[in-house]
Order: sequence, then C-alpha cells, then structure tokens
Amino acid sequence: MNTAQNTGDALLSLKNISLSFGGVKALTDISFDILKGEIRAIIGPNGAGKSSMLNVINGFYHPQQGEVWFNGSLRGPLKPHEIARQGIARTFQNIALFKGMSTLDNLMTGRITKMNTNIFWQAIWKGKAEKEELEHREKVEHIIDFLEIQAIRKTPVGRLPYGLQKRVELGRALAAESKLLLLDEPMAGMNVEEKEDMCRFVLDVHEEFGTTIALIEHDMGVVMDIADRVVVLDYGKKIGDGYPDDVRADQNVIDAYLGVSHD
Amino acid sequence: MSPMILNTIEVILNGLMAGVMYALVALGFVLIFKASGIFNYAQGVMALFAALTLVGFQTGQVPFSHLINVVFGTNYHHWSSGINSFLAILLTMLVMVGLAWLVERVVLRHLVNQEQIILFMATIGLAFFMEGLGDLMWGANIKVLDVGLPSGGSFWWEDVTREWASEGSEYYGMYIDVLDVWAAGIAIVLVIALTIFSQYTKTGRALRAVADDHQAALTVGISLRTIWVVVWSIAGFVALVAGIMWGSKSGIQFSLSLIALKALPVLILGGFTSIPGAIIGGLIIGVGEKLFEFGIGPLIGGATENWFAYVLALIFLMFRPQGLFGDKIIERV
Amino acid sequence: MKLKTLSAAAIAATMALGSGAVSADLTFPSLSYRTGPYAPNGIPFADGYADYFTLLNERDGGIGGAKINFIECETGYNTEKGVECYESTKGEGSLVYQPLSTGITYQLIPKATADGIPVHSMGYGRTSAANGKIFSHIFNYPGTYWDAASIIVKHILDQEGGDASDKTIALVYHNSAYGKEPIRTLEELSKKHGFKLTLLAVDHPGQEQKSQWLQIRRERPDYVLMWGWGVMNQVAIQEAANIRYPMDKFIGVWWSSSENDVIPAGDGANGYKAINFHGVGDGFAIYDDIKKYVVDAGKAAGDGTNLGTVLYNRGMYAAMLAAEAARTAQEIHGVADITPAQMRDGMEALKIDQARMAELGLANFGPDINVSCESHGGPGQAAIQQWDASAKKWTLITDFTGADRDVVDALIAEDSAAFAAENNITARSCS
Amino acid sequence: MFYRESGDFKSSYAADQQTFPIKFDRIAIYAFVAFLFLVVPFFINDYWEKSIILPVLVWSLAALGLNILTGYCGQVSLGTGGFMAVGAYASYKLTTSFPEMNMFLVIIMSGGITALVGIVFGLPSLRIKGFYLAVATLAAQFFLVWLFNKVPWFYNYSASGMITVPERTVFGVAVTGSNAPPWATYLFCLIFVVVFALIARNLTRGRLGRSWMAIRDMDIAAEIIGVAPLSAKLSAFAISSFYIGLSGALFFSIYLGAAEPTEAFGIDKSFLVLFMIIIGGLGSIFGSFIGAAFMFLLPVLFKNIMVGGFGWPTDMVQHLIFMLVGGLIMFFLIVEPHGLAQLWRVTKEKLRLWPFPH
Repeated sequence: MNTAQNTGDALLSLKNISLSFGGVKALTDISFDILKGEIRAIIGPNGAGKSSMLNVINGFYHPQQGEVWFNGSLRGPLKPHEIARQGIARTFQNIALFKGMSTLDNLMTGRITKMNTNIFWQAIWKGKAEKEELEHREKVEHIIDFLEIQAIRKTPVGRLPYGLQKRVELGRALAAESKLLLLDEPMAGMNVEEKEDMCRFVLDVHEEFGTTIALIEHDMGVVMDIADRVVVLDYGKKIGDGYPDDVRADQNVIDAYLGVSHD
Repeated sequence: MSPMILNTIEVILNGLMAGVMYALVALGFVLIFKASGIFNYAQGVMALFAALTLVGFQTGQVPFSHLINVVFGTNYHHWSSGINSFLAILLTMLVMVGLAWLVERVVLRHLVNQEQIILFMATIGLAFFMEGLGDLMWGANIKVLDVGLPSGGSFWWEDVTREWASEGSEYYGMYIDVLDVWAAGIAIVLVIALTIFSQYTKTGRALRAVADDHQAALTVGISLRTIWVVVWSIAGFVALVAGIMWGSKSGIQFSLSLIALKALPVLILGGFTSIPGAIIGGLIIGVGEKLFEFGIGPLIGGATENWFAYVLALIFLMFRPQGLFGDKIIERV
Repeated sequence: MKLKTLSAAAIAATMALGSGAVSADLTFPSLSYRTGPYAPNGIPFADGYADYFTLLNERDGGIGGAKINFIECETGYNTEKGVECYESTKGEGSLVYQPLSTGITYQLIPKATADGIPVHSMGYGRTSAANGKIFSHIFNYPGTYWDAASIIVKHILDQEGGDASDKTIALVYHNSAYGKEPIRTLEELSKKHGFKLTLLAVDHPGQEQKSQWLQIRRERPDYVLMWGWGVMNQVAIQEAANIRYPMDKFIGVWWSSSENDVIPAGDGANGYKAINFHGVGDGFAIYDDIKKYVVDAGKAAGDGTNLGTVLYNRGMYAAMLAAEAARTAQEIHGVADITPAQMRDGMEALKIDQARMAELGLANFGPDINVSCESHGGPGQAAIQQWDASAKKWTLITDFTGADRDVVDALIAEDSAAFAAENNITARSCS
Repeated sequence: MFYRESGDFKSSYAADQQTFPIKFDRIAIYAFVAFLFLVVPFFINDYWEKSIILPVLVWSLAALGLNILTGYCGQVSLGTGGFMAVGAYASYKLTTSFPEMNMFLVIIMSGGITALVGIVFGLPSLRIKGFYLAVATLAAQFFLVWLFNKVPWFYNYSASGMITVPERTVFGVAVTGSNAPPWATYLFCLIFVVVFALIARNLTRGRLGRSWMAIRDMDIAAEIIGVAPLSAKLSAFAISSFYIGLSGALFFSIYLGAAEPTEAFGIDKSFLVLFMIIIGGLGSIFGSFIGAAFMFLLPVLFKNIMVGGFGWPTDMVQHLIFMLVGGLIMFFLIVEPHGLAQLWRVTKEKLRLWPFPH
C-alpha cells in the first residue's frame, strides 16, 4: 500500500466513501486519490463497484458516507451537471451518445458547459450567438481532426458502427476540456486494432492536452501499459492501490482478481 | 347514522361504481400496452365500433347500406328483423377477432421495433380509420342497445339503507344503479377470466412471457404476431364489454369513443402495465372525483370531474412516477 | 421540380373548387353536421332542411319561378370547418346561412354582417341578436333561449297555480356558451317569482353525470330544467329515470327535445317534457307532398325514416321560413332572382299567419311569425311537448305562448348594448 | 440534375452551418418567402384567407411550438389546446383592457403569459416521463379550459361566456374583426410565422437546442455531461408554450374572431397538433409546417374533390375522409416512421444523386 496522501498534488481525493442501495452495499469505505496529470486505472472483477465509483465521482450517486475533495476543496452535494461544470467529463460503459444528433452536434454538446450566450442572443443568432458557436466549432473541429472522424461529421451517430460511436463518445468527453476525464471501459467490445487505436487516442490526449484520466478497463494488458497507477476494487472494497507492477505482484489482488478473472 | 354520513357513503359507493366503469375501459389499454408496448389510442373507438356492430347484428342492419344505396341506387336497410343478442355478441366477437388479425397483418407487422410514439401514432391512424368505417358501415344515427341488462335505482338497497338513518331524520335511502352493480359483477368476472386465461392456458402463459421480456419470449419460440392478434382480440372483447355497459346508458353514438378520455387518468394512476392497477386506479379516480365534486365542487362552480381526475392522478404521480402498480423505473448509466 | 409545381397547381385548383362561380339560382347553403359527436341530431335536421327545398323544386319549380340551388356542406359541428363551409359557399350567392352551432354562429355574426349576408340562427346562437337595431343581419326567430327559459318558467307557474315562490328549480346545463345562456334569465325570473335556483354544470361530453343526479336526488328540486346537447341528453334522461325523478317535472330546452334523447331511456323517459317552437309528428298535409315528390321519387336526403321526428320537422320548418322570407323578398323587390341583401329585407318583413301556414300544408305547425326591424326574434313563442314512451310519440300539451317580455327584453337590450359598445356599433333607426 | 451540391464548397464554418447549405434550396426558399410577402397579398381572397392560409399558418405556429417541446426536448404534451386557450384569453383580455395597445405587442404578450403558465405546468416533467407525462399534461388541458369557462372575469362577464375580438388596427388597417381585409390578416400572421420560424431555427441550432436534444436522446447522460435538466426542460416548456400562446392568440383574434373554450380549445386540438408534428416529423421545423398543412389541408382537399368534384353526399364523404386520413397516417408511418420531413430529406438525397444513383 503505497498510496500517496499528498493532497497538494491530488486533483481528486476520495475519503472513506461508502455507498449502498437499500441495504445492499456497493462501496465500502473506499479512499484513494487521483493526481494531477496521471492516468489512473480502476480495475476489479464484474460487480466490484467500479462504475458505481465513477458515478460517485461525477455526482450521479451520492455516497452515504465519505468526502470527495476536488481541485483542493471539499465538494458539497452537487448535482451531476454542476459537477460537470467544475471540470469532470466522462464516457459510459454502454454508449450514451445522443442518437438523434450528428457527430458534430454530439461534440458541440460536450462543450455546453462552456457556452453561455443568453436566450435572446440565441434567438437573434447573428452576433453573439453565432460568434460563440464558431469559436466552439473551431475547438470541436480540432478534436474531430485529432480523432480522425472528419468523414462522419454530419452523420447521425445512431447510424455509426460501434467502434466509431465509442470514438465519438470519447470526442464528446474531450470537447468538455475537463480537468478530469473519466473513461468507463473505453475499449470494451473492440477488436485488437480498434483497441490499439483507442489506446493511442487516450495516450495522445494525455500528452497533448495534459488531461488527468481515470479509466476502468478489463484488459489487463492495456491497463498495465498505459496506467500510471492502479486501484483495485473487489466486492465494493479497495484491495489494492499502487503502481502497475506493484499491484500485479500484490497477493491480495492476485487472489481476488487476477487469479479468477480469466474464467 | 346521520344523513350527512350516509350521503358521504352514498357518494363513495357511487364513485366506486363509476370507477368500475372507468376501469372497464382502462383494462383494454393495459392489455395491449402490457403485451406489445403500444399505447392504443384506438381503444375508445374500438368500443364504439364493437357496440355499433353488435347493434347492427341485433337489428339486422345491412352493413354499408348507405354506400351501397348511393352507388347502386338501391334501397336496402335491413336484411332481417334482427337476431338473438347472444348470437349477435358472438358474431361481433368474430368481427373483432378479424379486425385484430387485420390490424396485425396490415399495420403492426410493418412497425415492429419502432419507437413507442410511432406505434402510438399508428393507433391514432387506426382510430381515424375505424371512426370512418364504423359510421360508414352502420350509419351515424343514435342506436338503442338492449342486451337485457337491468337498469335503474335499486329499491331494495334504498329500503335497506333507509333503516340506517337515525330516528327522525328525513332520509330517502341510498341510491345505487342496478346497471352499475351488473357492470361491477361483469368486471370481476372479466378480471377472473383474464387471470385464469393468463395463468392456466398455453397462450396465456405465452402472453405473460412476452409481457415480461420480448426478446426472451422470441428466443423460446413464441410467435409475437400470434400473440399480438390474440391480445388485440382480447382487447376487442373488453372494448365490446365496455361499449355495452356505457352504451346501455347513453345509446350507441359517436360520443361513446370519448370514454377513452375517462380511462387515461386511471391508466396513469394505476400504471400502464398492471391489470389490478387499472381496477384500483379506476376506483380511486371514481371515488376521488365524486368526493371532490361534492365537497369542493359547489364552492368553485362544479363540473370539476374532468380535470380533477387528471390532477388527482398527477398528484399520485409526483410521488410514484411510474403509477401505483407500474414497473419501477430504474435509472442507470 | 416541374412535377412539384404541377401538383401544387393541381392542389390549388381543387382547393379552389370550393369557391365556384356565381349562379343565377336562389342559393341556399346548408351547413349540416352528419358526422361527429352530434351527428344523431344533425342528420334529421339536415334531412328536413334539404327535403323541403327539394319539394319546392320538384313541386313548384322553385320559389316564385326561380329554381333553388341547394348546397350542403359538412361542418361536423366544428367551428373551423364551419368557417371553411361559409367561405366556400358564400361566393355562390348564398342567400341565408343556418349555421347550426353556437360556435359557428358567433363566428358569422360579424363576418356575415360585413359580407351583407343574413344569418338565421333559429332558436340558438346569440340571444341578444334579437335586437335588430344592433344586429342588422342576424335573425333568431321564432324564439330565443331566454324566451325558452321564460316560457318554461311560465309553464311551471301554470302547474303550480301561479305561485312558485317556495319552489326550487334546478338547471342542468352543458358547460359551454350554449348551456350558460339561460342562467341570467333564470336568475332574473327567480328574483321576480321567488323560486330558488340551483345550477348544475355538466362538462362535455357528459357521459358521467352521477354527481349531478345524486345531488338532484338529495335536494329534490321541484323542477329540473335541462340545457343539454348530444350524449348529455340521453344520459341525463336515463339518470333521471334511474333516480325515479318525476319525469313530468323534468323539462328540456328545444335541443333536448328529440326522439333520440328519450328513446334510449325506454319507458323510464315517459312523461318527460321539453319546450318546442313548432309542431310535432307527421300529421300535416305537407307530408303527403314530401312523400309524393321527394321520398317516393327517390330524392330524399336521408333514408326517409326521419320524417315527422322533432328535428326533421325543425329542419323543414327552418327551410320553410327561409323560403317564405325569399318569397317576401321577391314581392318587396319585384325580382325573382334576389340577392342576399334583398333576402335580408325579406326576412325582416317576414309575416306568416295561420292562413298562410294552412296553405303551406302546415296548419297549426307553429305560431304566427312576425319579424320586424326592431325585433329579429319574431314572436318569441313556444309550446311544451311531452313524451309518451309507449306510443313513442311527442305531443304538444300547451298552446304556443309568449315569454315574459319585461324580463327578456330588458336583458336583450342590456346585452346587445354591451355588444354594440364593445364593437363600436351604432344602433340603426327603425322608423 | 439541377438539384446538386457539387461545386458548392464551403470555405468557412459559418457558411457550413447556415440553415440551407445547398444553394438551390437557398434560392428556392428566398423566392418562396418573397412570393408569400410580395405576390400572395395581391391575390388572396376571403376563401383562401379564412379557409386555407390563416389556419395553416396558425396551426404551423402551434406545431412549431409543440415540436420544440416534444420533437426537440422529448417531452410529450397533450396540453396544447389548453395553452392555446391561455394565449387566446390573454389576447382577449389585453385587447379589451388596453384598447390602445398595439396588436403586435398584444400577441407577443399573450405568448409571454402563456410561457409563464407553461412553466408552471412543466414542473411535473422533472419527475414524470414519457406517456405518464403526456397524460399528466391533460390535467393542464382540462383545468385551463374549465377555468376559462368558469371564471367570468376571463370573458368580461358576457352572458354566454363567448369571447369576441373587438376591431383593432395596425398602421391604420384593421387586422381583427370582420372589416379586416384578407391581405392584412394574412400578412399579420405571416410576419409572426416567418419571424418565429427563424427564431425557432436559431434556438434549436445553438446551445439551447442541443441541450434539449440531449435531454430527449438520453437525459441521464445529458445531465452528466453538464446539461441542467431543470433549465433545459423548463425552457423548452416556456418557449414551446410561448409559441403555442402566439398561435392561440392569432387563432382567436385574427383567424376566428370569436371563440368559446370548450369547443375551440378542446382536447381534440391537443391531439391534432400532436398528430401534425408526428406526421410532419419530430424535431424538424420544416416538418411542423408540412405536418400542419397535411393534417389541415388533406381533409379540405378530399372534401373538395369528392363533394365538389364527384358530387357525393357530404356525410359519406366525411366518413371516407376519416378512413383516408387514418389510412394515410398508417401508410406514411410504415413507409417512413420519422415523418414527412424525413421522407422529404431522403427524396432529396436521392435527387442529389440522380441520375446516377450509385
């Protein structure tokens, strides 16, 4: 256990988080932190509470106990959209794109927290609203180029194949230019080539934008390759936390997870 | 008991009876929604259509006589002086089954896997179509329906309840419409029959399987199309019953299709997917709106029932967004 | 793109079909409603209206030598469709409109006045239109709702030996503009005669009236009046029978007075009363002609089963009044092919006495008609009819009597003055 | 062949996101609007005004409003008739209480009042979803109509509860009442429809529109990426109600001139507008127009053909129209479930490629 309790450098720290649904404990007394600029992986077997963890981080679930410190201050009971505004973006395990909208509009929606022309200007459009729209369009076009999805810019995302949808969803999260990016199984259901592409995007994002990333992933190879540090959950409890190599060597983790994961 | 209390009991009792009548209509909605996820806007029109057809058979009308006479210059109206009620009901049921088959064949089959609102819209098209068809077949004039059900206030109940009033108070006894009691009885029989059908017959079990999980039902080899025909036939039967009960009061006419509006608050209250919900929702709405009309209505000018039913349902929904008995909505990401 | 323009042109052409060319005949439009929730009432009226004009064409070759051009337009009792019907038929030289719904009538009051086409809202529409000084083109003879309310109360007074001061009268009304019409009159009359008035509104469509009738059963008003329409009528009469309310104390307005309203309730409706402004049954000489020239000739608008029903008679009566007004106009202006403006003059000068009625084959069918520039409400007379369930027949049980003019005229003056003020209309001089 | 986009390159994002990106469309639509403003007023007569054009304009506005709520924000509402009544009664009270008030202002303010009412009845949408919400909005429908029928203040204490619009002028020309010339009422409505269609387009293509569509497509994900559900839903209710209020005000004061709540603003109106947007296309501004035109004009067209052309009995024709309209609704849903606008788009896409479909 070599958890760095240095909150000075931590972008997000969770302290003694417990979450339950009507008596069923989903998370029990979990503490860990995410440092600025790192890629932090959350791993664990199915039902370990990984997605619940992300839901706590972005405020969709409110834990019964524990504290969430973000960007150096204790976070109150905020609504998810307020938390998004503070700078947390995410992707979802089961793609949660806006199916009726085009790729471009999905990405533009990702920037919604940064747009603020009022309704009257929007109604008139010419002037403020158009200017703002164009500014953000530039940013989004940059992401489109980055993710190499120029050709599907105007396509409704419902019509796209799975792999591309995952990419668009990543794009939407990137568009938010968040401080912390949460990726919930970004590579699930992909073939090897798609996984490689996605890995490359994640690493590029990390390098190019310097975004702090927390990701859930099942593919241990991927995790070990790209994560700076790993936290391991099992049955809602934290059973390991540290550098990939340390975690890999941790007997608890091997027993609980690695040993039985490839069943 | 003081007349005041007795009056309140009377209002509640009649509210319950009205509730049964609402539930009868709501039942048809629930059946179809449960089995196919379709909010069937045409349910009210189906009741009208079934009742029109029933009277048409009973009195021996020639269907489409107006059209035939216009096109061929003939003058046909009736082919017989009428047939037995029971036989007419059977024939009407056959027509409703045929209709269900046609609906599946011509419309629903082509809309499998569409969004709910599209299916809803298709039933609206169906409602329009059947409205025109019903009138064209049987004419738009008012028709008297008599299948031998009694009606009128019950003397017996009046006498019994008069005894309950405290000494010296002027009390006329409690009112209850015999037709309503019959309706309640028929509703109970109907629900029992539906329960037996869905529990103990093969088709019924298939029906429940489909209601639980479409995909799973398909994989074990249940034909969705057959199920849809069956469920629309049953809904047609329920519509016929509702049409008879409501039509006995007002005669068979276009307005009969508007009874659907009375069923909607019942549906949201009881949940779209629950048969007991439809019954209990109906009773709550019936009692609630009658009590409100009596208690508060006179203070604000009356005729409150139409909107109060919805407001009542709305208040319930604020606490249980899926209705009283609806499947719980689980939000996840 | 050419195809698009072509089809657009085709659509435009068919749309324009509605507004055809002006013809040389006497055009009588009929805004009927044979469909929709009120169709059962609309059908017999429309049949009667059409059959009478057919009769005139077949038997007399029209009116005063001019053929009648009869156009029917389906409104479904819907205001927008009614407006469409009005606009599409007015170009054909329509002489008079019988809008047949409160909504459409209110629409046409300003519109038709501006277009110079008279409207005959016979026993419906805006009551204060009876003031001809304000409403130059609107006629509602032979009687209005306020007349009806007053005559019904008069009937009640007769029943009670002239004193109703300790009585309670309940009004069950359709919760709409139409249903609310009699309230003010009844309130005035209640002040004058001292009876207690209870108001019970029934919301559209009115299939559920338990609350109202439980209340009536509990409060036992001495009389129940009804301003109902459509399915509300049948349900109300059924409920009244169910609670065993004495049917001869239950009196409906003339739109709650048809066979349709009472037959569904069966024997329970026996004794139900309603007010009416014309005769009932088919025992009139004119029916021989209608059977001979219209029904047997295969020219009837309906299937012939409606003949002699209350609403068929009313439609026929309306057509007769229109035809007589046209005849009057022809006499005044000395031309056979009259214009809507001349038709208006004819309506304003309409006088029909019993001798004329007998000539028309309608002896004692209705009161003497006497329209004037001041009063477009005609005689304001009506009679009470009663239902005999075993014979399935209505019979008039009173003579045609007039309303309490003091009360009604004052109300008409007040309401029409308010309308005039709101719309900047100055009263015509009628001398 | 003429319809193509090749050679029509965009060199800026501004040009790329304009309303009609294809030059041909742009010219066609400008020409059409110019035709509406400059040519039609000279030829319009009473029949076209009252029977065809005004109703289509008014219903288009209502459909536009409901489409914002249902098509863009995914909240199904059956309260349209009630909200139209609010607009109508607001305009009646404003015109009669302030006779000097400009009619443009009266209509806009009626929309504003309706927007406020819409927000109140939109509150349950925060908890209730789907068909449950649809049926819950019926509470608004029935309550509002009941209210206008019951409280005499709303109809200035007239005997029957009917409201009749007094004559009002704009620039000296009557736009309400029986003396208003057809071209004046037409232009008055057209200005509202064109301006507000443009505004609807602007609102739906920017931040607000995206937040509505995000809520529609996946409300939870939308909230997590930063869309505030409260303000998105309530703004949709408010703006939608504003439009519906406008249309109600125009419906009463310009188109009909007289109205009564139960008949003019009944539940069937709520359904009618819903039919319009589903048939026209949910989430499409063009679809709102095409749906309104389809649902309103089709029966008139059939009627004119069958009664005017073939001389069939009116009642039989009406029954046939019901069957035809119902049949066509089902037919179009089977052919293209996403409405006529989508059908149009697909046709256009095919047209672009014509005559080389591959």
